[in-house]
Formats: sequence, structure tokens, C-alpha cells
Amino acid sequence: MHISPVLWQFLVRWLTNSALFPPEASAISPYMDAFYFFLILISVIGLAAVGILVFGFSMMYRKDRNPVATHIEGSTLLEATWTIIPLALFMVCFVWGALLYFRIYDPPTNAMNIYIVGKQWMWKAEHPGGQHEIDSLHIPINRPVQLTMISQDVFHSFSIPAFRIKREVIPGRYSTVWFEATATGTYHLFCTQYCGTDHSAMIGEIVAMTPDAYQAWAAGSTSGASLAQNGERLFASLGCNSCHSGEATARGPNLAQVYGSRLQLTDGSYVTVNDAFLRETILNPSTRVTAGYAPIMPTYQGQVSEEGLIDLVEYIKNLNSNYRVQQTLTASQLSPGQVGASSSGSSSPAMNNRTRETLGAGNGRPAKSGTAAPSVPGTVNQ
Amino acid sequence: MSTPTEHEHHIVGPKIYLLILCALLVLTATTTGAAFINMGVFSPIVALGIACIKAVLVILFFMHIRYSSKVLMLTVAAGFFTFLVLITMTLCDYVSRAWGLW
Amino acid sequence: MSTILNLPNQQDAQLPKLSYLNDGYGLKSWLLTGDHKRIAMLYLVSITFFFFIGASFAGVIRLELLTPQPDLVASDTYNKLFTMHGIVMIFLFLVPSVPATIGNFVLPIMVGAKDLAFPKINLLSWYLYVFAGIFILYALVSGGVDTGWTFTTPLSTHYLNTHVITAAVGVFIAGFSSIFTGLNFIVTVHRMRCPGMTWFRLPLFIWAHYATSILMVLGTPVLAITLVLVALERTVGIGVFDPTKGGDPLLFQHLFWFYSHPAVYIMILPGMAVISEVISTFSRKRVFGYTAVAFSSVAIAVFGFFVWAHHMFIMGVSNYSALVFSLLTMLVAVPSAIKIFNWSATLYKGSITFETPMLYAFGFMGLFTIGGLTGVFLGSMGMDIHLTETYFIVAHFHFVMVGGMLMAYLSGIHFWWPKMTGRMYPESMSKMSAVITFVGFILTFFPQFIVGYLGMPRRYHAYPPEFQVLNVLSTAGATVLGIGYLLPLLYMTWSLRYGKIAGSNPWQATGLEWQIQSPPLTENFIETPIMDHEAYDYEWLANKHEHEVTTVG
Amino acid sequence: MDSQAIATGHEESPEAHEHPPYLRHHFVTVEQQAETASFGMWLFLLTEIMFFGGLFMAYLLYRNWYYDAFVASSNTLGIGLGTTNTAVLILSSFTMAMGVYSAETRNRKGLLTSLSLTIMLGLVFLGIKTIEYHDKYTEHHIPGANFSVEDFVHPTDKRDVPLAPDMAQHAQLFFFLYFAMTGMHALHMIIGISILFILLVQAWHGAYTNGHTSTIDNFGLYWHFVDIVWIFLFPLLYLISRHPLK
Repeated sequence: MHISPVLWQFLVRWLTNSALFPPEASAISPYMDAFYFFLILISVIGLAAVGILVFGFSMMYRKDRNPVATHIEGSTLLEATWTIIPLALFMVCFVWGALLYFRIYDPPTNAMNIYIVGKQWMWKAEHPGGQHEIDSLHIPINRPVQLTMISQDVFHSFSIPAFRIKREVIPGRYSTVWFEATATGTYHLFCTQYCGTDHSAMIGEIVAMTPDAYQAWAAGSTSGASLAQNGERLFASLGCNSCHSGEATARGPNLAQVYGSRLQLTDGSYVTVNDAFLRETILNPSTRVTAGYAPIMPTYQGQVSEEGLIDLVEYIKNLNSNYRVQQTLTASQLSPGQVGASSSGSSSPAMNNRTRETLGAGNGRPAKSGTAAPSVPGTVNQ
Repeated sequence: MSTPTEHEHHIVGPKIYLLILCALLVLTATTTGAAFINMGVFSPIVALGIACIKAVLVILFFMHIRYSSKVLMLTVAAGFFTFLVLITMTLCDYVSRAWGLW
Repeated sequence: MSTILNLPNQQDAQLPKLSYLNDGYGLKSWLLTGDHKRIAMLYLVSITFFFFIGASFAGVIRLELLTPQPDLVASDTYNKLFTMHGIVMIFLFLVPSVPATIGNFVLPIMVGAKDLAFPKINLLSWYLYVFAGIFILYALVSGGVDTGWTFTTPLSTHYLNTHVITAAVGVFIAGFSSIFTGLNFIVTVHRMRCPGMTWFRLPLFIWAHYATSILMVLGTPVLAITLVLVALERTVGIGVFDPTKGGDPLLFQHLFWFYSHPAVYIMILPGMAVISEVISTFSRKRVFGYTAVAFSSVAIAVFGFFVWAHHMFIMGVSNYSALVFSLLTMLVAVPSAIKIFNWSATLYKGSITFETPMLYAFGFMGLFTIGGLTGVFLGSMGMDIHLTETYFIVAHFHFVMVGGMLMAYLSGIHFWWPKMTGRMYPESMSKMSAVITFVGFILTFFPQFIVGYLGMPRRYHAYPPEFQVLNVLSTAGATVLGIGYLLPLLYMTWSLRYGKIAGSNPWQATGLEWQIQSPPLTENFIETPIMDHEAYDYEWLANKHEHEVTTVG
Repeated sequence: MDSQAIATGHEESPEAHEHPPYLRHHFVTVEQQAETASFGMWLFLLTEIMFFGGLFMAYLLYRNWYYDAFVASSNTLGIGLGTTNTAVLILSSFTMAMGVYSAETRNRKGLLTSLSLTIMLGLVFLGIKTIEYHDKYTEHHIPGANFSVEDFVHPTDKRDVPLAPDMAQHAQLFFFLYFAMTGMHALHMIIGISILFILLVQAWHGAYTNGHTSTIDNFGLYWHFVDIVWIFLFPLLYLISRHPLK
């Protein structure tokens, strides 16, 4: 039987590069696959049981072998068995599933944070060190990476099949997922929640690299200014420092080292300050007002883009002293002309190594001390 | 008809209707009055409690559930039960969002 | 008027002179009928029409997915295709299919009543169905809607300018059509049973339809108000689901899935109703554990309202509520398992024959078991993270809806065709089409499980090349499935003219509907039957023959 | 005698009893028909409960998300008008119940007066609603473009607590829900009143006082249900922590 070479070549190419099982490239993948095979086992057993019963009985009791059917009412014992056994099996699946769920959706504290902004039909990754990527994400292997994700418009869903993780990226609220890549390579990134015309074009690649390869990439592709520095410029240009100057008499609460602390609100309840709280308070300040302060902060809903909010959140997370805030404040009291010269010279050393230390392997070179005029319009509305 | 329980069609007299009318008007007055007293977390509970009493009065007497078959009572109960399931199960998501791990 | 006491045996049975079919001629007698049987026929025709429209969309989708590149249709056309496939198939085919056609026809007779409680409302339900169909077709013709059948906000409210409101109004009206069917069934089962017909003498068909009607009546209005809010938000511009104005898009998900999960039980329970009847009739035996099967239908209906958020595990619902919903989802899976095992046990010590309805029932048993068990995959939260919104989900609900419900619908149509039309369908041809459907189905949807675990997302019309082999298999299966569904349309219409005369009880079944002539009289019974035997009492049927005088009128 | 004879001739059915004209062919007795009708009506009201349930769910959620905005906006609603409206609707429920009573006691004049009273009270209710909607229009509290946030940031009434600008924005959500819920309720009132007109005309021709009262009964259930919806709407929308009267 002669197969034409064209068809033969087509079949070979076809069957060789087709996948049957996703690669196991993250720490959670083996656990997910083990649970998957356990569930398949249960299904095969269940199907086999039903199959044997049905085919066996229909062969043994077909009409010509058993012309008269005998009346059987039923037996509570049998009913009990095929209620308890499925229930028990399903409960095992429930517990196993719950453990896996809580494991995937609770990031460890030492995870390296990366911000993801989903926008109609592209993914933007924002590394704290200042690397900005579109439709791709470079991550080091063997290190927990936490993604803090938000959408600018509609529901998207950040899915990396190779890592077995997926999280809906919704507008209006951060959602997080974490993973720890274990195998280098390039993996698929999909948007799995239908988000409009080019939903199937909203794909990308996850590049898992060895830590030092990641260092080299990070150093090479930084945009020069870390997110915190963009945040600082935005913080100044939006005039946040006029209220949050950190002095005792300031109208706004002191933001230095506020991240992670337990804050008391005007209604007496306590809340831990995390990314979500910071973003929510910038957009809807009066829902949760810090104790002892008046709800006079205006809303910035619609004035700051999601990237701007990420920069601000990142800035507040890294703000340890109000020194620079007061510097920019006193500088802006002078006439605007002189501001450019004086403030850029005095970027305090504390800030630089502070940034290098918090961002880990991030921004190796000190921030460029060019003439960073205080009101850099670029970062306000990307 | 043997199966569905037949019973004579009980005619509710105007006396009962008048009684219920007064009760409802009094309850309306009380709920409006109660709104002006600041009872903190209790004021919505009181307001809704009074509303429930009024609703039960209307259902039982104006809508003759008090005098109709058990099946009808069961149906009404099923309706409100499903409504409560919608409220409580959805709020169970919204309330537990604040418990840390979002 | 002579007394036809005995059931004329097969060969020399003739079509009765008077029946509901020839009880009036002309369009008016059909379009203004109150007779539940005629309304069932009207539904049968309109449902078949919409089924083939929805199926053609599926065909084009599968053709598009032959190749990784988006080369057959443009991307927004593809989005409109899968949206219309979803809306037409769910709201215009699956929800009304068994209840409105077979249920409308057979339920009053099984209960021993002359007609449903509210014949005019039954007719109104059909007109609302057709009106909804027109709305949805108008939405299709005038440009289509590409929100997906789930109308996800804020996409459907602020980021699309297709005919969302027209489709939403269409679905709104279709919802009321199914509410009125459900309302009719509940009142008929409660109030219009014939003397002696206690609850536990009702066929299991009635129990399952009673449970379905509870879901229809209590669930559908929440979808109605949700669609009203979406339409309001699109027109007024401000609404409760808009995140930029303080609304919460997850509230839409809660309200939508509060209906849409009971909706999947609305779609599957009538299928289980048909299977209970078919398996009992063709194994000549009472269904094993009658009360267990009856109560598991009601249990599915009651638990169906508690589990909706397992569609939202990854959408940001709080972890604790996800725990609660996952636990309850596991509980709702148990009644389905009970039913499957009871049907299997019914075959024990029966005398089984393998006519077409029984073949479809076996198909249902196999495919519904796989569909149900993969539901447990998705109910366990951790696995749902990887599997949700991929082709695994598409395979899961097609196994349950097409493998389960459609097989049961075809089984029911073949089973009651002699009663509806008085004629038999061609046995060998229909057996062949059943096998074709089964094979085509497996070939279409099993590869989707595999490509689903690989992570291929739903609603993609361009996918990475390494998924192509599985998608080509699936498309090949789809063509076989297409043939499998076209065949019944052909030989059923053929049988209307040339089918053998069926006589009153071709299957020797015990239901009340098999004790009257086929096609039945308009008022079903000459005089109200008195029920004095259990539901599937084959001894009663057997000795019913001995002491009857045979005079053929 | 085997019970399931198929065509056993047409001898007169054993239980012969008076066969009133309005008894439909597929019912056996009048009681069965009446009870079936009210059962069907109650099931329809169940769908209405779930229909309004969706709205109440949205209201409950946003009330505890944006409580201050809801308090401030609720205080702009006239409580006097609201209370009179509730009283009007309860009165109309009473007159409707009297209508059902007079239909059952075959008292045509009583039926006519109660139906017309109910229509008038319904129209009074709708009138008061239009006044309230007009007030909202003049005060620019209709959500959308010209929604005056100023009223809530710097309230004229001294007793009102000034809201932060973003909370004031969320007052639009309250008014959207207010118009959605009271609008849906008003729509049900309008449908009810138009049916009432039809019933009045038929009652004028002596329809419902010949023993066949299930239509009036069913309409009474519908009307009482619409009253119950308002009974819940009134406290939720109007009575959120009112300022104590000076």
C-alpha cells in the first residue's frame, strides 16, 4: 500500500509535533497531575462498574434467554452502598482539591512580586525593577513568583497551562496567583476568559530562565527607572505629598513604612495595609478612612491609569522615610525654575541602596541622576 | 376527587379585613416612627422585621393562605426559601472576602 | 360504538378513525389549539428547526478549528458563531426539548388527566417560544451578538456594540416560555391526578418533570432580572455591574449562575425522565429502587440551587465561599450516581430487548456517566484552576448535554413516536443512526478532554499548532455526528407516510398513555381512568390481557 | 369491571352533578378548577418573588458597600410622601380584598365600588410616585450626566453629613437602584390598574358575581403581591437612619 510522499510528510510532521500531555514546569504541576490521575482512576472505576453492570446484565438477561422478568422492588442496602461510596470518593476529591486550591492561591511571603495588567488583547508585565514587557514574562526558575494582576477593561484570565495555574484578571480589584517554575524553557500564556474580538490573539510566552540568565536579562532590559521611582514622580506630580508629607500636622496619614502595618480606621476596625487596600484607598478614599483623619481626599478614579496605580503602590511599599517627600515639598515651594537643578542633585543615597536592596537583584545601576524635573508628565497616564 | 384535599371555600369576612387593615396601618406608622430613632445596628433589623410582619399578615389574611391547602403554604414557603438562599449564599461570598486571603 | 377492549396485535392494527390529529383541520385549528398534544407537535417542529440552526453553527465552528490559523472566518464572526450556537442550543433547544415536546404530550395522559391545568397558558408558552426565536434570529440576521451565551459583564455592557439587547430580550422571553411550561406541569401533577393515582404510583417520568418544573419556576426569573439590568446598563450607561462606577462585575456572575446552574439540571432531568421509562419498558421490569430514583430527582432540584459558584472558583470569590460551594457540588453529584446505579440494577433479571430507544438509553448511560464524573473533576477546586475555561469544560458539558440530554431526547422521540403519530419508525435504519451518533460523539468530544488538559482555551479560533491533531479528530467526529443527527429527521418524516401502523401498545409498556389508542383522542380517555396498580406493574399488564374479551370494532 | 377500558361506549359518567357553564372540559369539579387557578397564580407570584429578589440582592450588596452614600441619598427622599404612599397601597389592598369578598357573596354593587376604589387608590399611588420622580428630576438626582454630586459633597441641609467626593459618586448607584426598583414596581402597578379596568368593565356586565370568582381571586393575589413588594421597598429605600426631627 503506497502512501504518497506528500501525505507521508504531512502525517510525520503532524504527529511528531503534536502534544498529548502538558509539560510539568512548575512546583505545583506534579501535585495537580497526581490529583488528575486519581480523578481519572475514579472515573475509570465508575465507568467500568456501570459498563460491566449494563453489558453483563443485558447479555445475561436478554429476552430470549430470560423471557419472563422477575419483579424486584429494590434493596435499601444496595441504595446505601451506592450512595455512601460515591459520597466518600467525592469527599476525598473535595478535600484534595481544596488543599490544592489554597496552596495555589496563597502566595508565600518571600515571593518575588510582578505586576500584570490585562488590557483588551494584550498582557503587560511590570517588574518592580523597571522592566516592562508586552505579551511575555521572563521569570527565574526555583524561586516563588507572585503575580498581582488587574484588568483595565473587561474580564481576562491569566493562564499558564505548563505551570497548571490560572487566575481571572478582573477590573476593579487585584487578584493574585503564585508559582515556582522548575524547568527552563518557553511556555504558552493564554487569556482563557472571552474578552472580545481578538481574545484568541491575547497570548504570550513565559520564559523561565536560570537565575543568573534572569539577572543578565533584567539588567539588560530595564527601562532605567524602577516602578518605585516612577511612583515617586507620580506621587509628587499628583500633589499627594502636599497632604501626605509625613509631618505631624499633615492632613493625610504618614505613609512611611505603612505597608504591611495594621491600620485602625475611623469606624474602629483594623485592616492590614496590602496592595489591594492601597489601590482601593487611592480610588475610593472615603470607604476606609484612617482613624484621626477627615475624609477629604479626592478620588483619583479615572485620573490615574492602572500602571500609574501600580507605580504608586510600589512606591508606597518601598517608602521607608519621608526624607525625600519633604525634600520635594520644600523644593516645590521655591520658584519652579530653580527646582530642576536643586532637587536632582540631592537624591539621597539612602534611597538608592534602599531601592537596590528591596528589589533584590533588580536595578543594578543607581538611578540615572539626569535632570529629573519633578513633574514628568509621561508617567501620569500611560 | 380523592387525592387533592377538598375543603369548602372559606369566605373571609370584612371584619377580619378591617382588623388587618388597621394592623397594617399601625405597623406602617411604627416603622416610620422607628426610622427616626437611631438604634444603630438594630434599626435595619427592626425595619425589616416590621416589614416581614406586615407581609405575613397580608399573605395569611388578604391572600387567604390561612384558609387554603397545605400545598399552597408549602409553595409560598419554597418561594421565600429560594429567595433567602440567593441572598445568604451570595452574601456568604461577599462577607468572607474580608477574611484575609482574598 | 363497539368496545375495543383488547390491544389489537401488531399486524392487523389500523389507524383509529378519530384522533387528535384529525380532530380539526386548517391552520386555525392548529395555531389556536388548547390540546396539549397539538401544542407538543407545534413545539416538536419548532424545536427541530432551531436545533438544526444551532447545529449548523457548531459545524462551522468545527470547520474553523480544523487549522491552527484563523483562516475560515474572521475573529468577530467566529465569536458571533459560538455565541449564537450557545444561545440557540441552550435556550431554544435544550431547555424546552423534552419537557415541551414529550412532556407536554405525555404528562397529562400519564397523570390520567384530559389536559394540562392551563391549556391557554400552554399555548401562550409556545407563542412566547416562537417570539423569542424570532428575536434571537433577528439578532443573528441583523449582525449577531458576540458576548458568549454567558453575557459576561463588563464586556457585554460597555465594550461591545453588537445586538446584545435584542438577544437579551429574546432570552428573556424564552425564559417566560419555560416558566409557563413548568407552572403548568406543577399544577397538573398536584391537582389533576386521576383517582387512585397517589404520588408513588406516578411514573418516574412525572417525578423528574416535577423536579424540573420547580427549577424552571424558581430559577428563571433571576436570569430575567439579570438580563434587564444588563439591558438597563447598556442603555442608561450607569448600572450595578460597572466597576469604574463602583459596581461589582462579580455580582452579575452570582446572579447569572444562580439561574444557569439550575438550568443545567433543567436540561438534564427530563432526559433522566425518559431514560427511566425506556429502561423499565425494554427490560420488562419495574425500575430498581423506585423511591430512591424519585427522591434523587427532587434532591437534584433542591441542591441545584446551592452550588452555582463552582463556575466562579477562579473569578475572585473568596476562598471560604469556594470551599462551601465545592462541598455542596460534591453532594449534588451523588443523586446522579444513585440514578445511574439504579438504572443499571433495573436490568438485573429483566428480559431485555434492544430496540432503538434502548440503544440510545445505553448510549446515555455511558456518556452521562463520563460527563457526570468529569463534573467531579471540575467541582474539586484545585483541579478547576487548571481545567476551567479550557476545552475540558467544553467536553464536560457536551458529554452531559449532547451525550446525555440529546441521546435521551432521541430515545424519547423514538419511544413515543408510535403513540404520537400512530406509526412505527424504521427499526434497522434507526439502530444504525444510533450507532453512528454514538461513534461520532465519542470521536468529537473525547479528544477535547485531552486538548483541554493541554490547556487549549475555550472560544479560541486560533490555537498553537501542537493541538491540531486533536482538533482535526474532533472535527472529523463532528461530521459523523452531523450525519447521525440528520438521519432521524429523514426517516422520521418518512415514517409519517410509510411507517408501519403501530397500534395502541407496540412496546407492551405499562404507562397510562399506552393503554389508550395511538394517536390518542383529543380528550385522551373515554372516561377518567382509575389507577389501582403500582407504577411499572407488568403483572397487571400481563393478566390484563387474559380476562379481556377480544372484539375488534 | 376492568378499569382501563379503552372505548367503552358513552354511558353517562357515574357522578352526574350540576355542570355550570364556566367549568372547563378538563376539570372534574368547580372546586378543583378554582383551586388549580389559585395554585397557578401563586406559582406565578413565586417567579415574581425571585424576579424582585435579584434587585433586592443588588440593593443589599451596595447598601453595605457604600452605606454613607445610601444614607445621604435616602435622606433626600421625602418620607412624608413615602409613608402616605404605603398607606395608600395598603388601603388599596383592603379595597381589593373587599372586592374579592363581594364577588364571593355575589354582591355586584359592592364589587363595582371596591374595584373602582382600588383603581383610584392605585392612580393616587402612581400620582405620588410621579411627584417624587419630578422632585428627583428637579434636584438633579437622576443618575447619569447631570447628576449633581455637589448636593452630597456640600449638602444644604445642616443635618446631612457631607460626603467625600468619591462616596458622593456612589450615590448614583443608590438612585439607579431606587429608579430600577420603584420603576419595576410602578410598571407592575400600571399593568395591575389596566387589568383592573378590564375587570371593572366585565363586572359591570355582571361577570364575576355568578359564582365564578377565580379571576377576581387571582387578580387579588397579584395586587396583594404588588403591595407586599412595596411593603419591603418602603423601609429599604426610605427609612435608612433618618435624622431625628428637631
